[in-house]
Amino acid sequence: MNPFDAALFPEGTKRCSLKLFIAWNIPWILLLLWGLVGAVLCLYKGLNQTNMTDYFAFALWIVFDLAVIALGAGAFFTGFLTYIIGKKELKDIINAAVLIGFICYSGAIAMLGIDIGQPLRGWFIFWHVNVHSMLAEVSFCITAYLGVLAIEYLPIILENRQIQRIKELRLFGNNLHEIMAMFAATGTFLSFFHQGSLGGLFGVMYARPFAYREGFYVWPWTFFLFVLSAIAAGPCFTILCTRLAEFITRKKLVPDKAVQTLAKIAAYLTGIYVLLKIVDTLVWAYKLTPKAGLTLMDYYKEGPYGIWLLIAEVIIFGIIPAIILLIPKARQHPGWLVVACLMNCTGIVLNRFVFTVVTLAIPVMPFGRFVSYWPTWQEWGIALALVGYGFLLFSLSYRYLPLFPKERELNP
Amino acid sequence: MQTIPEYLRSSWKGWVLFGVGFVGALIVGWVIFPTVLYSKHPQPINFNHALHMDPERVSGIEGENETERCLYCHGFRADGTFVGIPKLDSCTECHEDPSTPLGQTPEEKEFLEKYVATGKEIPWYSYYRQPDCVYFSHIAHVKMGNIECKTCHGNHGSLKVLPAYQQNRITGYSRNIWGYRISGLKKNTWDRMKMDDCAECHKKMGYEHNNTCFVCHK
Amino acid sequence: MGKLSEHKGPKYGMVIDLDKCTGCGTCMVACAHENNLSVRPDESDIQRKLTWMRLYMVTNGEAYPKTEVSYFPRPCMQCDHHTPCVSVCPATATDYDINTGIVSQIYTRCIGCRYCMAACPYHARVFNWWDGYFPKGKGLERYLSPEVSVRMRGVVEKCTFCHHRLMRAKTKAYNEGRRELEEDEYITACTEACPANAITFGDLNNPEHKVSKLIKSPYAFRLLERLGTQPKVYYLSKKEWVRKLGDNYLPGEFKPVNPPKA
Amino acid sequence: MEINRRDFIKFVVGGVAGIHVTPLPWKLTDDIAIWTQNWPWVPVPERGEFKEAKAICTLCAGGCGIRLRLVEKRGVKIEARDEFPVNHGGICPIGMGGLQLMYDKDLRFTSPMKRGGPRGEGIFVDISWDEAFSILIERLKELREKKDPRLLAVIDGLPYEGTESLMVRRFLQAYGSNSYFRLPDQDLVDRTVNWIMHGIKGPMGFDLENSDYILSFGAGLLEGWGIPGRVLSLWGDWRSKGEGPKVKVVQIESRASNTASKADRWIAINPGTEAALALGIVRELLQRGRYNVDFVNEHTFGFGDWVDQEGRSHKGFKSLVMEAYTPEKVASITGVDPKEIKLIASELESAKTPIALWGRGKAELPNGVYETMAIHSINLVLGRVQRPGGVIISKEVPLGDLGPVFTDEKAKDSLRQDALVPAGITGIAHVGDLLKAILDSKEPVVDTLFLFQANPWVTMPSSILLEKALKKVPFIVSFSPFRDDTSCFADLILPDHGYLEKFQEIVNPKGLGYAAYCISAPVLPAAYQTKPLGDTLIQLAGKLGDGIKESFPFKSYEEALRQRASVLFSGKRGSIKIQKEPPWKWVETKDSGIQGDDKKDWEALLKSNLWYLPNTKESAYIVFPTDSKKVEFVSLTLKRFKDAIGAKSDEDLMPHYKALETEKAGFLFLPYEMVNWSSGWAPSPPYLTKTVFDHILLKQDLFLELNPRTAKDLGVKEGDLVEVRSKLGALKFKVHLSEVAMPGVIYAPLGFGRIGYDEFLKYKGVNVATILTCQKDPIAGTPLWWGTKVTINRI
Repeated sequence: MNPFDAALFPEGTKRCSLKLFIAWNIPWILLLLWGLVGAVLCLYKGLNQTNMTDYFAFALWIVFDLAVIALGAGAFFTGFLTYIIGKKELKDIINAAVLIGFICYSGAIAMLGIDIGQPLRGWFIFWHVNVHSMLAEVSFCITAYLGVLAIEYLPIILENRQIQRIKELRLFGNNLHEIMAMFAATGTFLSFFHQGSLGGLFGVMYARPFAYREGFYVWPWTFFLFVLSAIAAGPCFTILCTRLAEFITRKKLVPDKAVQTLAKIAAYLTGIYVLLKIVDTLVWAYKLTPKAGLTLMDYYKEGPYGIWLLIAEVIIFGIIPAIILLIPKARQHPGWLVVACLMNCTGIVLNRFVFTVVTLAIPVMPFGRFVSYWPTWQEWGIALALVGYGFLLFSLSYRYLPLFPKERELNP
Repeated sequence: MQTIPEYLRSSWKGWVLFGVGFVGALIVGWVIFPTVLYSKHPQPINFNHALHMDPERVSGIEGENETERCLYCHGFRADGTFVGIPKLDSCTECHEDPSTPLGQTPEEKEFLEKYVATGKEIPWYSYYRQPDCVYFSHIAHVKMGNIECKTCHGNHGSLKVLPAYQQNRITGYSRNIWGYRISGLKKNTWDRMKMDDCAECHKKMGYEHNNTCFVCHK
Repeated sequence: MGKLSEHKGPKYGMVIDLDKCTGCGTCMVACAHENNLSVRPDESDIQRKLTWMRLYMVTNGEAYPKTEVSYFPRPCMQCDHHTPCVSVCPATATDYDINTGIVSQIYTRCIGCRYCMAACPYHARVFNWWDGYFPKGKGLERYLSPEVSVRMRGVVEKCTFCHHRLMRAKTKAYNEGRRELEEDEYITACTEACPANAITFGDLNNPEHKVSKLIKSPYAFRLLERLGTQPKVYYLSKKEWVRKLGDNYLPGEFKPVNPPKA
Repeated sequence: MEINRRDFIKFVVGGVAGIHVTPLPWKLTDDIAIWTQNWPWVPVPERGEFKEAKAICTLCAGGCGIRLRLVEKRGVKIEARDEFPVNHGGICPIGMGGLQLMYDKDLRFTSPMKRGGPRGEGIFVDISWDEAFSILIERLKELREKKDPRLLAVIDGLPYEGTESLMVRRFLQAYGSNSYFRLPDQDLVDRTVNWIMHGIKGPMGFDLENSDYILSFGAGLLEGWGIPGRVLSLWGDWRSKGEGPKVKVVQIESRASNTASKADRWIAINPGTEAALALGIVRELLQRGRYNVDFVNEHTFGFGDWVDQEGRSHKGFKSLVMEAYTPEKVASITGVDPKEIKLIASELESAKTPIALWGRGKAELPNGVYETMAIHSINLVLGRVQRPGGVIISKEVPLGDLGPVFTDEKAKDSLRQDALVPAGITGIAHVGDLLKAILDSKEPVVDTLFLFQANPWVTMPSSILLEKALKKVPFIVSFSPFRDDTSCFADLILPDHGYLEKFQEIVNPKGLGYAAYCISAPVLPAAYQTKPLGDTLIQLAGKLGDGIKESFPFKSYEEALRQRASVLFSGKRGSIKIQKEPPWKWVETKDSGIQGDDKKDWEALLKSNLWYLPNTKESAYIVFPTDSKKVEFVSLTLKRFKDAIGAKSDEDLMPHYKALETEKAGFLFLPYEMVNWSSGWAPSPPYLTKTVFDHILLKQDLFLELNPRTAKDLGVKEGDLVEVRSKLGALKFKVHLSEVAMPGVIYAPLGFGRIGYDEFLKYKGVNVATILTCQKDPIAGTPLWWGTKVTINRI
């Protein structure tokens, strides 16, 4: 017999029982609650609830922000490919991509809201903006882009079977579909810039030799590397998510063609990225670093952060996944594809971690000394709440919305 | 085939209700909100600026022009700092002299009994008190810049009766900072005392370099 | 802004003689008092210690009995060129004051994103992790100076070269009908407090001022000069090992003033 | 007409649309942001008129001149006074933070109090002044009538020559007690040496302003020695490039302290062997014949061998030194290379105005008398006494006394008897003697104990005994303005005003090179229900009646001060006006500023806050009031007391080095002091916690400083928790490895581990003084504390 909420399911799809569904979501709800408690404490008592310090002004949260925003890049990039380039096969995965993007961005912004010391003044960034600040650029773009994502996500919601009953909303939804290309374009533009300025964020800190990079016009090279790495890893993350969904639902949800198209593009982009990253690293190590009176190894002489970080980031989680993806045989093999995507994403996360935490951890003054940092449970809670939120929203959307247009024909 | 969607040709009733909501909101926002936002406090006693500023009726408060007469009580200390609302003793300075009649009106009586007699300072409410983060140098504007008091304080000097002090319940600011028009719009230079008003004037007078933060913030 | 860039004003700077500095910490106390710094029951943690002037202890690394100790008092460097912190602040809460060369910090504008702290290699900026520590009835608020506003939690603060003292001096000058200030009319609290007179303060644009003369010394140097931040705080020391600690050097890069005779 | 869901939605949509064209949402957003800028719980400093007041700082016996910046009546900042000769613009971190000590309620006794909890917990309940007085009067009357007045004992930490201290002693005498105890400090040792070598009962001074070569035997010039404000600012002058004659500083110390590092040269020496090195240097000078022959011949006794009345010939200082302090021997004792000794000798020769200094650290824990004599003998052989840049031995301030003390019959009777705790030959007993007596004797030696600015808990070695002893004292009264550690054991508190709230006075600031008297009137209104100590004593005397009342005929403390000052004025010597010519210029002051009108002069004095009498060439050589009328290398004064001090040989009458007997096993444990941390009676202002490095104090852990080589032998690493045990007790530390420490010796700072005061100081680290073992100086009776051996165990 049908679950009690069957009336809400997308046309002709099967879903598990409501009980099971709720049971599945309990852990995510718990994560959310944990985060909620942390958030309330931080907002009420202030950031002394965290273990951030004057030395670690940016910490766990910023790493998470950067990571999810990078991984969320799948949304705009897939949008771009679908609507602008016109890769029709991607229509079958675009909904999922958009949803993932929406989750990542809304989560990131929520977290930023807690991260700043004076949330109620947050809007000063917009009202009293300093146009030279990369962070201002980031804030503008991600807020605007979140709006875009919301608009892109809305029609999917409106496609819910019950909502479709309401004529106005149905027609409204359809009209939105008509103009989606325009939003895709806007989204692409916005994303390009904030992905970049996230990199710029660190590249411009010219008094922090570890992060500082020269650049093109106002944009340091990290600007472009971040864009590139994001559009390389974004699709991989989208693939991972859909694969995970398929694994959990024990259904085929996305046609291989769509996945392979993404994988192929990701492959080339990752390849290019890794190449440029290597070039960048060499310039940095042999030009910028000596100029600051340092040697590459000076960066890695203190604390737990050794040269292995660089090796792990560039070689293990850079070159290797690039190669795997570039070999057609390999990326067509479901197992290898997942491994490669996983490594690719890990590489990006590692990259964002290095730029955020290691940059700050390395003392610049000759008599400065390394200090260590470990997040409090409040920080962990707020960060992990993002994961819980993601799973929850994805599960709900999958259950009640036609997230995967091809689901029906793939599972007759 | 597509016709104009039905929800666009909606019934008159819908539009009326829409209008009701719209107008209701306007009333709330423009009329009710401002009255709720500010609390009113009458000054402890009345002070007649008009009287004291009138050389015909009050001798002793010298000054060529209005500004100079203002400065007679609201003047500068030796270190150049601004006195603000004068202390009790600067009132008694003149009023101890029997030839300056005081004590006829009930208010003057109260003043004598409640404050002069006990030596207790009058707990005035300051209409023009800027928040603690603001540094304002009166001497730089009045003495060096030759700006008249009324440029910022309007006709305060010609008031017979001190108006009730209105305080923003959220920020604790005097209403004079935001100005009495809730819209924040202003006609005269003294209608508003927000940062932008200072900056605007600096710019107009060719002191744009004085719009760097530290000139007015501490 | 065209007009502004032409605006010629003083550029206030500081010279600290490290050979005179005894590491006594009076400058830190004077600074804290002058600028209404909050002090918490435990401030032993250097990472959250609220101080604008920070004293760094350094040693020459030699084994006993060749050991030598010295100190680096470190206010805000008031970087001059494309100030690292100013350019990154998203909300314009900190700016470079063209009238004085002082880098301002406006607590009521700051949103507490801490980007400026990440950008500053000197750790000159500190964050208010807590609201100021002024428990009811304890009396700690009774010595607060009205010349500096007290900070709320969640905002960044830093040394301002006691900018309010400049305003104090100007106000006095105005009262005497002057616009120009004498050299000693405006000095920072640490300068005034230093019992050994190790700190000199003045206008670097004015060749008559002591600071402009002192920075010409071959023993003068700045912290992390080669990063290009152009600090307006200079240090003096005749000790090579102390000067060498002022910046990062690759082997052989550091040039002693009087090279050891072979 | 019925309204369905859809219509309602339209209504809401209209409302939402409408509200956005009103100021409401926008103004609210703005106002909420503004609210965060003016949070009601963030204090807004009161505005008002800025004023300035001049005063002196008496947080130590320095008497630095300070300027207080006020907003109306509120003190907001302390600055040093450049024109004030004592500190010429210098000030120490403690003085700089003084205002916090005035206003921090939990640091102060805010009203009279009585104990409200177990002894030592520092729990007190407020009472009225009347109640406080009546409790005390009742007790004192009963003690005087029914028991022995001598059972009233006083521990006096007030500056020795100050009016308050005089009043305390006068009160005790009039009451009929001779149980007067002081806290041992360098000043007492200096006075002893001044007495037994120069025959002068008074403090010694050092004319550093004129010295061009400073040979410091462990004096912590940058750790708070003497008047910190003065010494620190002098240090700046000495280091000024170019201007004036170059002053050279040589520091002799076992640890690379700030002074050692910042000095021109640091000589590492085995701790406690300074006397040997000093005499080694003397020998070198004698050998070269490069000493002040005229001075030694004309003005000293016992330099060469001598013959006493009985005709027995005795060994003199010279032969003692020549035999016993050969470079090799000295080197083996001190660990200092003979070459160094020669170098110092030649530097001393070439210097115009050299001086040898003593008094380890802040000189709160004193040197031995023989040790001080030995170091001073360098000054003597160079004739550096009463000379520009040398040691000043006579700094008499011609203040009047407080008039006769009326000892009634009761008092006379009890004063005829010996003191319950006998004093040494100096006639001054120390708190250590008292504690020992309390712990050892079966008979009660004290019934009621008064504490005046005394905090032996931190200023006295072996203070672990303090707790036990104080708990045996039936009744303790503290007159301290601060909740200091020792006052935590008190039963009754009669709180003094804070220093800026009362008349302050320093007679002869610590180690100043000329006679001076600093005094200032109150500059702050009393913040709490306290009373100036002087007035408290006057009222107490008044209520006790009898001779005690008659001994205090003053209406107020101020009157007592004026009475003393009037004599100063009538003397017409010195100056109550700060002259252009600084006091250390060795010229007579032209215009004393004294008009001969007590009232006017008093006001003038309170305006300048200073009376001073410059040294002059005339005062350079004086006849010394010793038995020999000369400076005595062989102290005939000591000879008179030779049984009392157990002197057996001639050596015991002369400067000489004697090693402390210590256990063979274990590490030598030495405390060090910091200029930015109070290790005395006054608390460290909260702001000072910002200046303490995290390798000294981290959270509640104090760090033990030891050399990496020592650590290797011990097998401990940076940050390890260790237990340090002396025969008195054990303390826990964290380990900090540093090349600053001498191998084989371990160091820790004094002044931590407070049990009094408030959360800024309480229970931070441990109190090193508690476990320092000490022996008694045979002459002054002061503790010899630098021989503490300890064992270290990791935990």
